Amino acid sequence: MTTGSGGAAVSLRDVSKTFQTASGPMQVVDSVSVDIEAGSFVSVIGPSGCGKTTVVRMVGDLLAPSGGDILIDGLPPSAARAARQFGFVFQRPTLVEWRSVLRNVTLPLDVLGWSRKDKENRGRELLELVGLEDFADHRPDQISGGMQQRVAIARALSYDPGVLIMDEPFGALDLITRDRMGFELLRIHAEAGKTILFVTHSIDEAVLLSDRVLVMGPRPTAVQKFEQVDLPRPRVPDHRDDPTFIGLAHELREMLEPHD
Amino acid sequence: MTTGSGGAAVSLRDVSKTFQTASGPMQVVDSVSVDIEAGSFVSVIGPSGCGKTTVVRMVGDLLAPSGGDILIDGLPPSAARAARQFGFVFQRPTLVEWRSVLRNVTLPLDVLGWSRKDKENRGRELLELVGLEDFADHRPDQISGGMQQRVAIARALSYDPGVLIMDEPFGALDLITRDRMGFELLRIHAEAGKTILFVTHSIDEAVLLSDRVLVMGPRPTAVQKFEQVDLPRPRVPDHRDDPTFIGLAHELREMLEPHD
Amino acid sequence: LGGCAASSDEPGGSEGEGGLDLVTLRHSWVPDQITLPYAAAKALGFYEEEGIQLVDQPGNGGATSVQLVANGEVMFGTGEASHVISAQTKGIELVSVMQQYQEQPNAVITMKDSGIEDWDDLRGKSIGGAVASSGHLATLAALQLKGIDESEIDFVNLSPGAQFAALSEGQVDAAGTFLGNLAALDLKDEVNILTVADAGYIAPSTSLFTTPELIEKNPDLVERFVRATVKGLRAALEDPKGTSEAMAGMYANVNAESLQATFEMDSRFLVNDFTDENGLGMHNADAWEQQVEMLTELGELTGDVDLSKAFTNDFVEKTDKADRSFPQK
Amino acid sequence: MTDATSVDSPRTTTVAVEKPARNGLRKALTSLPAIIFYGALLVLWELASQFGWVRSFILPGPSLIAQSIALNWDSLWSNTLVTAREILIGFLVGSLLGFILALGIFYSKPLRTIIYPGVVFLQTVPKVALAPLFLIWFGVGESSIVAITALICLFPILVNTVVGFEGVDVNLLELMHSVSANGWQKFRMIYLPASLPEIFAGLEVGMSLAVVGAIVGEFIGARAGLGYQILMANSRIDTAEVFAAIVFISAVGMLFYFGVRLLGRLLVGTRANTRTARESA
Amino acid sequence: MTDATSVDSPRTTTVAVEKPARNGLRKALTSLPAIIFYGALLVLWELASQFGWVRSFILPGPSLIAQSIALNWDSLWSNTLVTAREILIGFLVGSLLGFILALGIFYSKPLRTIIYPGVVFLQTVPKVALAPLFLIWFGVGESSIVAITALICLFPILVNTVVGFEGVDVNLLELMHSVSANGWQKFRMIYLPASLPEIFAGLEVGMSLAVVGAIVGEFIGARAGLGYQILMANSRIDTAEVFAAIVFISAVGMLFYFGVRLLGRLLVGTRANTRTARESA
Ligand SMILES: Nc1ncnc2c1ncn2[C@@H]1O[C@H](COP(=O)(O)OP(=O)(O)OP(=O)(O)O)[C@@H](O)[C@H]1O
Ligand SMILES: Nc1ncnc2c1ncn2[C@@H]1O[C@H](COP(=O)(O)OP(=O)(O)OP(=O)(O)O)[C@@H](O)[C@H]1O
Ligand SMILES: Cc1ncc(C[n+]2csc(CCO)c2C)c(N)n1
Ligand SMILES: [Mg+2]
Ligand SMILES: [Mg+2]
Repeated sequence: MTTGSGGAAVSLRDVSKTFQTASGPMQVVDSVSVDIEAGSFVSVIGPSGCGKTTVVRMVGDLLAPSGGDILIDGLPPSAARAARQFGFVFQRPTLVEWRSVLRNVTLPLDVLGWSRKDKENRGRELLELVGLEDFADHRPDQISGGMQQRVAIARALSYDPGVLIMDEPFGALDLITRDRMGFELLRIHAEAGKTILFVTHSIDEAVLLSDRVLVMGPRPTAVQKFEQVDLPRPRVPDHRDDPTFIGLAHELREMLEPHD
Repeated sequence: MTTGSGGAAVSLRDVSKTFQTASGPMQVVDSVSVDIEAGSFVSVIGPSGCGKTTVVRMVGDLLAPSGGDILIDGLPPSAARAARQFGFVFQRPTLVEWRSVLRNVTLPLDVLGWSRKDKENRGRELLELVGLEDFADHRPDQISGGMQQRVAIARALSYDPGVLIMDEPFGALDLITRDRMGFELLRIHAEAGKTILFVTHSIDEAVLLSDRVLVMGPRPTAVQKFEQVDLPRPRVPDHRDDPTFIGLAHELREMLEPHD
Repeated sequence: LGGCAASSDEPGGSEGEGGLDLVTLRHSWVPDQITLPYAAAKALGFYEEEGIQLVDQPGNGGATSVQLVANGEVMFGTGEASHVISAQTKGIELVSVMQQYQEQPNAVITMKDSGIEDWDDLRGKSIGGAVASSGHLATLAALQLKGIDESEIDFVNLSPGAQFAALSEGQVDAAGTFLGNLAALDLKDEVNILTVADAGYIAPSTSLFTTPELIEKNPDLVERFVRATVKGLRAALEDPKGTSEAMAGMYANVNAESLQATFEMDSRFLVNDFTDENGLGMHNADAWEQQVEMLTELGELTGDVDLSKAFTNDFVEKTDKADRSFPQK
Repeated sequence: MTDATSVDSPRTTTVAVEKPARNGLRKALTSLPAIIFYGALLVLWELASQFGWVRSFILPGPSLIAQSIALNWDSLWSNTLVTAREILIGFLVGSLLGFILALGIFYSKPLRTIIYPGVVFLQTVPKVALAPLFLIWFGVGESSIVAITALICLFPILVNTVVGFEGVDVNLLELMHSVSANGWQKFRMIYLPASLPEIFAGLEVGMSLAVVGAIVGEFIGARAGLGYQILMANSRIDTAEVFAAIVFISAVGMLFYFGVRLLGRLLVGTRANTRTARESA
Repeated sequence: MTDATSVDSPRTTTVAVEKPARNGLRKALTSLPAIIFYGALLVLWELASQFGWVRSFILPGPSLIAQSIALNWDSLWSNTLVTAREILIGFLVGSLLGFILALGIFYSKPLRTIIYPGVVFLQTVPKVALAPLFLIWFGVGESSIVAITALICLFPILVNTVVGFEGVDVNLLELMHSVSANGWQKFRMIYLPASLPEIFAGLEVGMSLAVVGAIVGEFIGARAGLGYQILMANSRIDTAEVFAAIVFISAVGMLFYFGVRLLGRLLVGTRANTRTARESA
């Protein structure tokens, strides 16, 4: 495991969020405090609609917290975003329909003003990474939903940010691709020492990939547990048969399905 | 297991599909022949982008096959659709943004001309089924992605069709909800004797829920295997520990990941 | 088509209220000094005396009046004599039955400080005016009479509202306008006025016209209508103030004072040596001939003109001499 | 703490929290620049008039116009009623026609090739040149004016309705298809509500054109109305009255325009929120 | 076998397979009804004229108009060039201005409250009444006409651009926000391309209005042009020439209108496909 500086890459302190709805204020995030070590891979799990997305959106500067502080590498989200310290993968692919697959991947590089040649190279490299090299010139509407999400992931990786915030990025993928992408992500994580904040609804996936699993409670959500995954790196599919894996996965399942 | 008439509720005979793309014709579906017994629960699995969606869209009369015949309860898809013999759940929620959650669920009933009272009752009943009774008056944009997909499922159930075609309906759900919804679906399947054609990318889910699993090959896709699941009904989560389950899941995993 | 239905109405056959004959009339413009004689006749009961009920409508130019009268939409129309002449060369038979304006009430005006004081000074200058109006033709005619060629002037089509603004702001050197339009202008004292009449161009302007069919079918009605109108014209000349006030009560947005002012300004074109001799409303054959000559010279006419069919004095002549005599002041 | 509005400055992504503070003071502050701007313009204009920079028969100052309004109040008011009715009827007829033609264009390709050229033709033809035809076909008076008004405001509604319909999310249509909704149900439940933003954009433009249409119609031949009054005042070179009438026309135009806008906001409003809703929700 | 086009009759969901067959014969068959319709109309019109159902000084038949066109070819042609140039320049100026104002409205609330009333006012004010001001500000001649043209066609482009911008998918904006794109990049990469359908709807309407604007402008003050020619012909009661000029105006109008349309189709075309793309793909 290639760890970063060791300090907290992402730190939340008493973060809360209340939405003003037609039927009055609705608190979605209670008071979340958590430190995510630089270079670590942290998964976020929790019941549907509990507020996982809300939390990572606040980290990603897409939503202002109602209270509390967020720091990414010591910077508030907006500054961190401006410094391009993180990449965000949305729950939906969110592709630009009038751009080809390749040019969707290189959209952030357009923003960064890369040269045509560099963009092309980087784009093709990333498409290969996500197994879409043959679809570079397709339009988003011509590829399947799973392929679209892979494009979105390639896009988030394009400018090589130190922190990756991913909101259920593999939700639309089939299991095999999902596994492949998961280990691909681990490789990127290890090689480039990235910090990854990864929302998922798969307990197996969370355990298999992460250094720590952040378990969120029901709405208004708070940190229920911040479990350490004591599996060695590099991870392999066979870790699924490891007693540590089975034990932790079972524990987490119990935690989320208390009545079962 | 409550089986229907015993004949084929859905039957595909040499069904193929070729898309005309900018870079020439692309065959996506090779020659698919399969009979789905009335009242049975059939899962469709296969690699990402292989053509699963394309197949079920042809069954659902959303796409015309390039060749071959499809029959649903003896009727071609268009006639079956007109007779409202099937309900379709899309890969994306596809909610009507200007309608409340409740009125999204009852949209098909509007089409069928149900009375206001009946719609209201049926709608609330279904929202309860999918655990969204408290969100009846919310707008689609006020609920999470997972909740949106649950609304879409409730909607497909609204007019109680004999056949349910579901294209990765649980893709956006968290695991717990997903499990709950899966067993809910089984209950509906058993009680109402529905035929269910269910695309998923979870092998576990496919095995746990289905009578048979249709394994599709890579693009251009064809039927690779049509496995029988020899687990008793009613299914329970503990079936995951059944050797039959483990064996079949393993077999399927091998089939989809041949190099592993 | 509406046109067929409307023209199938037998001209002169309609009955108005109380057994009066209905007469429909399209004016050449919105209610103004041209309308005053009709309003006066109405107000003073001249039409009623003749057994006529007049239903009139405002217009948007003599050309439309010509088209609507010729198509049988209305029985009478007012417009320029030149319209009647032009129409004839297009195969549209119309007959002027009363001459309202004996002379073209047009002028070219210049700013006093421009130093343009005579027609000759206009050479090489620009004139703004409604080029599609009779006034433009009158200006051209006057220039011609003064020996100035059309090509020596830069004509700019300017709508009436725009002319004075363009003139006062120096966008054009001169403006060609209806003299009456000057009446209310506070620029009056700052301008030189060159009337086309003073340049020697005496040509008929606004006429009352109808179709030969109506004349043939119901000459009596035409006679009565003309008589009442001529009497109205005389009444307006006699009492501009009273009739203007009466007219202001009949139409929306008519201002009695300015109406009176413009009418009085235009009076010199309604009453001249010819009317002193022949009476109001009479057609001046010489003037019509001069107009045809000039229009031909200017290339405005594409065919031959038979003036004997273009106007008739038959009806005006049936009006008592006393009713149509109004001496120049 | 980050400011959520930075996501997209003109349309805040999560305005919800700030809403209560907004409605009162903020709104007033928002329109302050406009008030200052137009106020300054008015003052400048008055000065220009007072110092004779612009001659009053070309552009009378606000005070002269105000005087003229006071003087001509009755006729301005009665003419306003006439013109307002023409605008309203013409607009209603024109929008309805434009909408119906749009349906024809959208639902039938052959009709599309028939309607488009015809409408483009009618749109570009100068109505004043067609005056005799209008007068013959529609008669003298309000019906001709209404016809011209309708004709002139029909086109933007037509075009925008077609664009709106063509932009409807195909997923929703597939949904409706899969529940075997008939054409009317698709229209009523999807096409129409989904196209409201575009349709209302068309109605807004159409309404502004209807005002022009009614005035042009009155130029062709009318006994009353603000266009008529402009002609009358013009013939007297009473520029102050011309501008008084213009003030009234503009007031009517703005009233109707912002009425249409308001109606649109009321009907589409909830959607506007949706559009600015967060991604995952 | 089901017909995929049944999903949504006017816009086939999966036309891909049928495409090759479509372009040739089908397209011709599509415009056949229009050709028949307008052909029949022309014949009827000619008959109406020949049999005197409509008098030729009200509405001359096609053959008379054709004759007049032949006779006046030179002046019609040179006036067409004048008017076409006015339309084009006015349209370009107006669209640009409308677009820029739309940006002002979109990006600044205070500006919105300033711009909207001003533009609505200018849109509804009868240009004829403002002619003197135009002449003073823009001079006698083409620049005034261009100004009127620009003013008249600016509004639909403004409104539609705002509606297009406001309708941009908020997800895409969040994406751009998350990669810290600046305003210009968001504009260039998202807002502008995403709003093209609405903007082009505005441009289509604007172009049709630009034609009207140029003619109205020429009515107010001009030395040449088709509007000028209409006035002149009208004063001579040469209805055939009036209609000859109308034919030329309409030809110019249609040419420009369908030019804008074509450009729009070229730029938005790929998107139109996307919009009709299948749900899950
Ligand atoms: N803009 C908003 N206005 C009002 N309520 C909102 C808004 N955004 C989210 N919510 C509410 O906040 C709650 C949490 O939503 P969120 O999307 O964070 O859940 P989640 O844990 O990501 O769910 P899922 O697993 O289904 O993606 C939901 O109940 C949702 O209805
Ligand atoms: N309209 C279309 N035009 C061209 N190609 C298409 C079209 N629709 C689908 N395809 C192609 O067909 C293939 C199969 O797509 P499909 O959506 O059926 O796959 P899938 O098995 O459902 O994938 P996933 O598991 O990711 O949902 C893809 O390669 C896609 O690019
Ligand atoms: C633009 C314009 N056209 C017509 C008139 C009405 N008008 C008043 S005097 C006169 C001449 C009489 O023969 C005419 C036609 C006008 N005032 N301005
Ligand atoms: Mg979420
Ligand atoms: Mg799929």
